[in-house]
Amino acid sequence: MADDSEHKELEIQQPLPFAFIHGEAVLEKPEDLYIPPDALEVILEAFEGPLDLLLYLIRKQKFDILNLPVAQITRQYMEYVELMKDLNLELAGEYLVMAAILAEIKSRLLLPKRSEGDDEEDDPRAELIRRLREYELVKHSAEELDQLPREERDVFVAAARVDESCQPIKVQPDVALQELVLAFQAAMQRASAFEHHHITPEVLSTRERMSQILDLLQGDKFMPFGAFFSAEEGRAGVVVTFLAMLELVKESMLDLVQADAFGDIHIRARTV
Amino acid sequence: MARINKDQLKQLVEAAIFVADSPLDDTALMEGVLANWTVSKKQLADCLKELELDYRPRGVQLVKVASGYRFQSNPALSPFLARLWQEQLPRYSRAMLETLALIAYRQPITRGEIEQVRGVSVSSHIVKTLTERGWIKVVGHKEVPGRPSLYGTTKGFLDYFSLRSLAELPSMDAFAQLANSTNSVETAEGLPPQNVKVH
Amino acid sequence: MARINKDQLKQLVEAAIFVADSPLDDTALMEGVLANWTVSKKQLADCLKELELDYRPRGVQLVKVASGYRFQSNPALSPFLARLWQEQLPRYSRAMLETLALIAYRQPITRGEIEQVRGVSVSSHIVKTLTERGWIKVVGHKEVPGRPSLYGTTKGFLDYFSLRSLAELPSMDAFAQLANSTNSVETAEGLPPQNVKVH
Repeated sequence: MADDSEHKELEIQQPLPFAFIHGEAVLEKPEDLYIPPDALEVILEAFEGPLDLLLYLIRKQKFDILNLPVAQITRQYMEYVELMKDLNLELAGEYLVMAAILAEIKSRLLLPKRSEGDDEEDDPRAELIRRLREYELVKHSAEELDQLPREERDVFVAAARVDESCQPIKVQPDVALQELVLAFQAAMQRASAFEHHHITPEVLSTRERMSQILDLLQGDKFMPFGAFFSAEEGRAGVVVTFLAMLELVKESMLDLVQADAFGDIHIRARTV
Repeated sequence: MARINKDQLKQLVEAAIFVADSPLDDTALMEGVLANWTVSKKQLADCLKELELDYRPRGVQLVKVASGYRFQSNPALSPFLARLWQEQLPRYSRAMLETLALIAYRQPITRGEIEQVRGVSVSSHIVKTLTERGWIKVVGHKEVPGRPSLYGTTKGFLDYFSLRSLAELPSMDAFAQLANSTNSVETAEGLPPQNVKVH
Repeated sequence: MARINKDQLKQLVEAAIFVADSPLDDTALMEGVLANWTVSKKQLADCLKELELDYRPRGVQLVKVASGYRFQSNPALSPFLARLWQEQLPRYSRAMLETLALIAYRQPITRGEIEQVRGVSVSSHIVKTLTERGWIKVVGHKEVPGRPSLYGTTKGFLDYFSLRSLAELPSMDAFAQLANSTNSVETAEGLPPQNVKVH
């Protein structure tokens, strides 16, 4: 019965063949210390290190981890290590370090206790037991992590394509008014024409009006002079519009036509 | 081969089309995810028809394209979904800012006139970018050989800079002050001069 | 801001989650596709709940993972869906899983600390692979000689395993208990370095 339950436990932890020897699956780790020599390397590789090997030996012998029989475990462990050495396997340093730790614990247990009491702090096994328990938890957690549903194996992310009418939004860069002003200043200075371009607010509004007038005069159609003036703008507006028109005429961009004396004046953009 | 019921078939076909990297056609479905089941062409066609109907009122829809079936978003949602791929465009170059400034201060102005002041040619890209942003537009043509376009700023330009009219653009008098405070302005805006790239 | 009716909201949220390149959380939805609409947190939560219910009997399902909502295939269908990909599933070695588990449960943790617990050295290959998969990242440096990197897990790790937070990891309680009962970190560090530094 004991064998059976142990068998089950091993199978749950290791559902896959433990190792292949001469093409045959070995379904569990070796029953006792006897290991077929050609399997040793494979078996050694199946352990994640000395703690894993120790855990295996402890579980195998059904020892209570909290009451670790260091002498027996050390003997078994050392026999494995000796076997590895005999076979000239490249033995990871970690296994030798663990052997040294076990030997030290064993020798300290042989020394007479300095005082009475069962103080765990004085038990040379305490640190090893703590490490074994911690490693066992890590090992268990890694197995649980492996069982979690995961992408690529258990779940696949569902996605739809965005319709092709969807164009990515482009966020335009911000421009500060100062940047604009400084850019103008820089351009004018570079042109060495700074002193020839006295830009005043009046001229600017005239220039703005020039653009507006041209914009209204699309094509070569004539528009009545009066259409460019509105009472709401007041006297200043009238002056700006008039100055803009004069400027446009001066720059040969505008034709002013008066058919009769005192007749309506018509305006159009000049064409060649 | 095992039988599969209608609901299971629908689930499997639906999931397959959703998770596949590219559209799946009848053959891909039959020989792929349905390979272990007995499914007739008619059953598959009915299943796809039902899925198409199921998704018609939803945000994504089953469509058939050249290489098979795929789910894609309802076209009506495109303007909103666009926000998922928002892209920050790089800051404007010095050439761009100077061109804009010259158009603002010296409008109506031709490209040739801007080039005269700047001493270098103005790339079509700059004019295009500023036009697309809705800041400048062609307001007329200068009656000289070639009838070059005359550029001016738009109402959108004034709105962006919170100006009621161009008259509110800082005047030359203000330049001197600005020039004095240039360093502090640049620092405050986190704009070391090398950030203003010349293309 | 404009109002959006319930059906439109559902369509938009559904489509956005389907077409987005990565999971979307409440904030991403609110500040992204829903930015132009007046939508309360409650309305969004109700909408997501309804979508979750709508899809429950379907082939794909709405799930919440660490970085937000996404649609994913019903796990029952995976054996069939796996046929869509020719490549072998990535397999993870025990060494990699144990390293990942330690980083997940005991973060932030240095490579040296992982080696102390596992009793063997951690290969650079493992750290590199886990980093490249986007599952772990350097979250800081421990203020001890050599300033070793401290590793933690990412949202991408939680997403991959369909977890919303680290608290959903199995055995989280067992780790907390062990840490409390033994002050494990301090004791482990008290070990002479030669215990684990033999390569």
